[in-house]
Amino acid sequence: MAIKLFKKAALKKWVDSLIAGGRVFGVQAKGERFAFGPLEKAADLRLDYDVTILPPKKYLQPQTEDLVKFSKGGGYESVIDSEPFVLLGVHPYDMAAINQMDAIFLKDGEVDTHYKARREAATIVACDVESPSENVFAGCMGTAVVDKGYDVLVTAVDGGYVVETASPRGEKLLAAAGEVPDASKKDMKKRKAVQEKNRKRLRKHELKGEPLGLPCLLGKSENHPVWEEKARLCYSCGSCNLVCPTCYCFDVQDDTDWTLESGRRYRVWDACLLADFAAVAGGHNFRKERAARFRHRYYRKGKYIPEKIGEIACVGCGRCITACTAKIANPVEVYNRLTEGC
Amino acid sequence: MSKPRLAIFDFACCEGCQLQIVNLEEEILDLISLVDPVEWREAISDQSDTYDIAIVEGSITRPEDEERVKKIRERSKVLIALGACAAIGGVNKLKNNFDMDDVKKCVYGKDADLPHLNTAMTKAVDEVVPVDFYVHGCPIDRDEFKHVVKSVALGKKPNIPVYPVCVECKLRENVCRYEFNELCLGPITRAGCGARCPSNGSWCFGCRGLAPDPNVDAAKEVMDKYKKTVDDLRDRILLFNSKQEHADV
Amino acid sequence: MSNTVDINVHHVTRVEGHGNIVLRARDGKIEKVEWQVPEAPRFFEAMVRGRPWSDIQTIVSRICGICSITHSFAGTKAVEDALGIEVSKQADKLRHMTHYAEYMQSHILHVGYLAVPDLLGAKSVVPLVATHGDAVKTVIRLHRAANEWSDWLAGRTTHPVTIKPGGFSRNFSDSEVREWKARLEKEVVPDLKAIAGVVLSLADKLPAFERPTEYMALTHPDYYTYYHGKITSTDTDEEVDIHEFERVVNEYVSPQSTAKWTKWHRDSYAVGALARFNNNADQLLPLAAETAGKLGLKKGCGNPYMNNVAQVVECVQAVEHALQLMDELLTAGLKEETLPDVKVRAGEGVGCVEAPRGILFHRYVFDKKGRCERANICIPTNQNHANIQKDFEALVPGIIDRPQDEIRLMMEMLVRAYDPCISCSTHYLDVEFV
Amino acid sequence: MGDNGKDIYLPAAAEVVRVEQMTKQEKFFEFRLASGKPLGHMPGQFAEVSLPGIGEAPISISSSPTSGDTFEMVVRQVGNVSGAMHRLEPGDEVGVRGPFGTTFPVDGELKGRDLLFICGGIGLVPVRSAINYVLDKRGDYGKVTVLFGAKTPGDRLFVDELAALDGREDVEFLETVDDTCGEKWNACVGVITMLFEKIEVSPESTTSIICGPPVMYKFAIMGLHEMGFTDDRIYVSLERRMKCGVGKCGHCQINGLYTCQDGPVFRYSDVAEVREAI
Ligand SMILES: Cc1cc2nc3c(=O)[nH]c(=O)nc-3n(C[C@H](O)[C@H](O)[C@@H](O)COP(=O)(O)OP(=O)(O)OC[C@H]3O[C@@H](n4cnc5c(N)ncnc54)[C@H](O)[C@@H]3O)c2cc1C
Ligand code: SF4
Ligand code: SF4
Ligand code: SF4
Repeated sequence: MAIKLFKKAALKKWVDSLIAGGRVFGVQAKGERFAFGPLEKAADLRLDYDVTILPPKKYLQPQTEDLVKFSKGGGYESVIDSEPFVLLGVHPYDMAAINQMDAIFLKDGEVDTHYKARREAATIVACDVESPSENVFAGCMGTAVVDKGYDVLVTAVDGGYVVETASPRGEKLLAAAGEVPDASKKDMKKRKAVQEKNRKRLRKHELKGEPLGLPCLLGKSENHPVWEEKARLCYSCGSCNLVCPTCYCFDVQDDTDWTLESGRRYRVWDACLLADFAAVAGGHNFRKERAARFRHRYYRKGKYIPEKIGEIACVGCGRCITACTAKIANPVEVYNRLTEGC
Repeated sequence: MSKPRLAIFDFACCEGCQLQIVNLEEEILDLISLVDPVEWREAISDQSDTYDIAIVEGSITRPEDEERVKKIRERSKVLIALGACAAIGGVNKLKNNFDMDDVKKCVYGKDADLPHLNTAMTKAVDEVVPVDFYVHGCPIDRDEFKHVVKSVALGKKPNIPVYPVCVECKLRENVCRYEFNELCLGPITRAGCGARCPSNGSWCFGCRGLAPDPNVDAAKEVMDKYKKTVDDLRDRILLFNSKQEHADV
Repeated sequence: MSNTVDINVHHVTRVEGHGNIVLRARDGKIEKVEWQVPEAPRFFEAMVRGRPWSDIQTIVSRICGICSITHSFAGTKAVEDALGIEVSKQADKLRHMTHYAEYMQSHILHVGYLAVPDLLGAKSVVPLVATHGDAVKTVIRLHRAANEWSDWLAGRTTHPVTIKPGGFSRNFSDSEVREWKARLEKEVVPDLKAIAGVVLSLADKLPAFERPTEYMALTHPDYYTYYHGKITSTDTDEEVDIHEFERVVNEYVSPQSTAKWTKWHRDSYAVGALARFNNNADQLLPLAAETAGKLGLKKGCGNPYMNNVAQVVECVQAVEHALQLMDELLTAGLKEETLPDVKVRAGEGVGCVEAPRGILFHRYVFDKKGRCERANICIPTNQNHANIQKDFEALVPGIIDRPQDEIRLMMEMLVRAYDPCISCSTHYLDVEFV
Repeated sequence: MGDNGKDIYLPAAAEVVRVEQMTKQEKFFEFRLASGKPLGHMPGQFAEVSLPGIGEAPISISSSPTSGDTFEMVVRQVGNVSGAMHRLEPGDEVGVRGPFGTTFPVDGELKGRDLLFICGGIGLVPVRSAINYVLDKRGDYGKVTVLFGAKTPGDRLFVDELAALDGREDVEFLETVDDTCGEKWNACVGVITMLFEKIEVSPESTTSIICGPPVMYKFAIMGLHEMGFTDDRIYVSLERRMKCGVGKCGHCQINGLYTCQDGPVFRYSDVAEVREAI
């Protein structure tokens, strides 16, 4: 696979040609913050962003996504979106999260056809972090740098961007750039240095102990006072879930047109912190207490999903820390409390 | 199956919620294809009428209106409270923070005692009669209204969020208003509006009412973190949620 | 003459909330003719007391569902006046544009869903779907455009969220403005012309009733205003500063009404589209002036039924001016603006704007913490009540010989011509659902 | 499992063959897939039943796979889907996804063992599939004991089948109601655990299967422990909120376990220590 060195202007030209060629979503400024959105011109792309408000998973499992449609006499029909698109500027921790989504939706049990279609329609251009966000701790979670899942990896280095293709799809994407010089040994060294530096500096919070120790730690912490202490201030607003790149729970609803006979069944992001997430008929709620829901989230990240797919389901993006208005959702704080004991 | 008979009534309000029904534009014809509107304003004199669905807009602010809404309840199978005034009393409840005589004097001065200017404590509809379904908001959200009407016609319980506005705010990928040093009621307000205000650069002032079991105690403690006071919080809650359960901060 | 009439319209349909018409005549002698307003009073002036300046817009917007943008502006301008808050030129232009969205929405609702069916002898817009399908579609398209226009700038169709003391809570981009400009030019202007054509074809059906009337409106040296300016009337050359509005409205409580009544130079005065037109017609932009000419609307008109025609003219004016403002904004390029820091202080302020149905005044007094101590709100519909009564008194003797149903219809049409804050009570709703 | 290109959220059409009112709240349904094929389930499994515009709900399959090409369900009217199902008539169509979930190991370790079925109320519905399966292959199992508890006599499901069970020589059948509500009632009155004293089972050779309302499990299991049952000789069938039925939506999680995939049938020893399970 090719490794090239793009000058700023060449990168811009390449991105503009991608935009001319199809659907491109890229990171752009949203006030003082950043968000992935449809990219209209390369000048709007901000590869120097710190973190996006929502993770790029919204293009693989959108906030609301039609699953099937139904009509009178026509029964049910699948709705599959497989229109190709390019996702520009996915940070390593988000890429790691997408890799986990792949494990859940494509490898664990039955394949989710809807996720699969979008995933296969996606060409992912990852990029190494230029500006660490205020709450990132990917360095602690082993996700400051990523080595798989993407089609192209872009790293800003002194003097340009090292651009590496990692799949035939990535090769094809790069072909649109025309003639670009190969990266030199020196450029490669610079890239390595950026990645090494990122492993060290994406640590705005310091996790005590190894991430892989979490399942065991959690195994003995069910009755730890931290759950009650923190959850006392929990709004049950689900913000921590909704901004999380590894959260994927959903609700399913039906909607009809005015005939009441035709319509769609869609899924919408759900959040296990919300009060009725585990409520069933007869009024019973299996996680009625705020603390139970709060605890569930950390167990899911640190124990339940790891037991399923072998990876800690927290990639250290720090979004939940920022999103939590009550300022209680910092996973590092919670896990460190457990490490310290009661 | 014959079409359900629909009647719409208004009480003290700005009628902005009914206007949202007009604002369905062409879809009004669809609405009529689903339900059979038999009464829109109270002008119809036939008091023996019964309705399958009664939609009530506005707060109850006078004793005679209490009687009227009771009659409506008796004559309807399903009663829907339309909009904040009907559902929670809305902005009209601000009045309840004052003495009624003082309220009248303030507006009408020496004429305050004229009988037709009489007023009483504002009540939401469910403080007078039982309500089956609510369309929240000031004004209502057209899509939610459609959903409720269709659900009732389908014989299913509408899916009205019980979670707070923050959920939809996150789905819209807004920057949280607290990051702008604003006091937003999103964390304790019932969602369903698509986080309309934060999405337009403003704080949520709670027009959809408090979410069920809102963590108001947390809100009080959290104010500190944003250099706001419990008084500020109370002020904002009072605006649309005066005299609601959980609103006594 | 021996006609005995007993009309008691309890809660006239197709008008705002609750209004009653009472007419009793024995042998052609009128015993009682009354316009009554028994609307449940809502006491906004009492409710805003103690609220911080930043809540005023949110509260007073709820006075009226159909002119919530106007109330928001009157309230916000009063707050700005009291606390000395500046609004940028850009925001001022955007506010005008926002205001025009409401004008369109309100006037189209009134003209399209109410007046046109009346003039066609149809009970509502529904039968017109079959007979005048294109016109109905045009009305709906205009109404939708107006609502979406308001959604865009105000954050929703009713009860704006973006309007804040000092400007807007969000920024708008060149491309948004460009998009809307194109839509107004391509879709809205042609539709308005089509509606003007429909109204023209029906104009001779309007009753030919004239009564010399004082018309009050806001006026501005530079443009046909709905937003800035001073108070004037057709009875005077004086231009009164808005801070002295109490001097011209002279409110009083009528035993017929829960709403307060008003008078200036005469026993009553009228506000609204026709009032604005009669005061400011010379300032109409070309297309609006042309429309007025075509529709036979001339300055000095004293026929209240012509208010509908003036509304059509004003829609054209609103869109024309919006287009002008959009050009100006695009030429300068839209800038990112943040709301100014407000230095809270004690103060008193007045806000005055033209609502679709007439001039509107808000006055507030704030204490040093910026909390409202006192408020006075004078809404246009109230200012028209006395005039409706006077119109009745002039109209009825001339028609008292006619059949009761016809008298009743003409009285109802007169009330509706004033568009008394009609929101949900138009023909469209009413008859469609009977 | 794996990828067969099939949309896991796409329901297949099934026709309502028979509807019967069972109790005030519960109706019985017999369905046949439009494809004519059997559903292919085993006792204990469930399917997601769909009604367009209303939604989907997980419902246990109550019939034994040995009973032909149709399948049976019993639905309690509690909400949207169940409410709309109660309005169904023969010939109407529903959507079905499944079967999903684990099964009572009737073809596995239950073979050759004595069986003790403990069913509370609507808990009889999934267990009925296993009971009928066992009775159809009666020779493969040892002693069969069925305990059934209902709130009142009027809440009893499958009244005829219960009578048939009662009449069988090769099944010990006992039942109770919490309250007779003034109705004629000759059997026991009291909670289901009262029946434990009246039966003779040997804990070593017996496996117990429990299904009932959430409160029942704790007491039934306590009773079984007193009788000498070990946790690995107890099977429970659990219910949770469920949106997809295929282990994606996250709703049915009981700590790390997914009710839809790891359950609904669990060996009790696998969930005894799981905080949120019972
Ligand atoms: C594996 C399994 C097997 C099952 N087998 C059967 C069976 O054989 N027969 C049977 O009748 N049922 C069975 N159920 C239960 C059935 O699935 C539920 O009762 C339910 O899903 C019915 O759906 P519904 O649409 O009718 O109810 P819904 O409309 O979803 O509501 C059901 C009840 O739950 C309440 N509810 C819904 N949402 C919430 C919320 N957000 N917060 C609080 N309360 C809420 C409602 O108020 C209502 O009372 C089974 C469940 C599982 C998991
Ligand atoms: S974001 Fe914070 S307050 Fe909201 S649910 Fe999560 S932990 Fe609770
Ligand atoms: S802006 Fe308000 S609604 Fe949105 S996340 Fe912040 S607190 Fe919640
Ligand atoms: S954000 Fe809050 S105030 Fe705004 S519409 Fe929604 S509930 Fe109402």
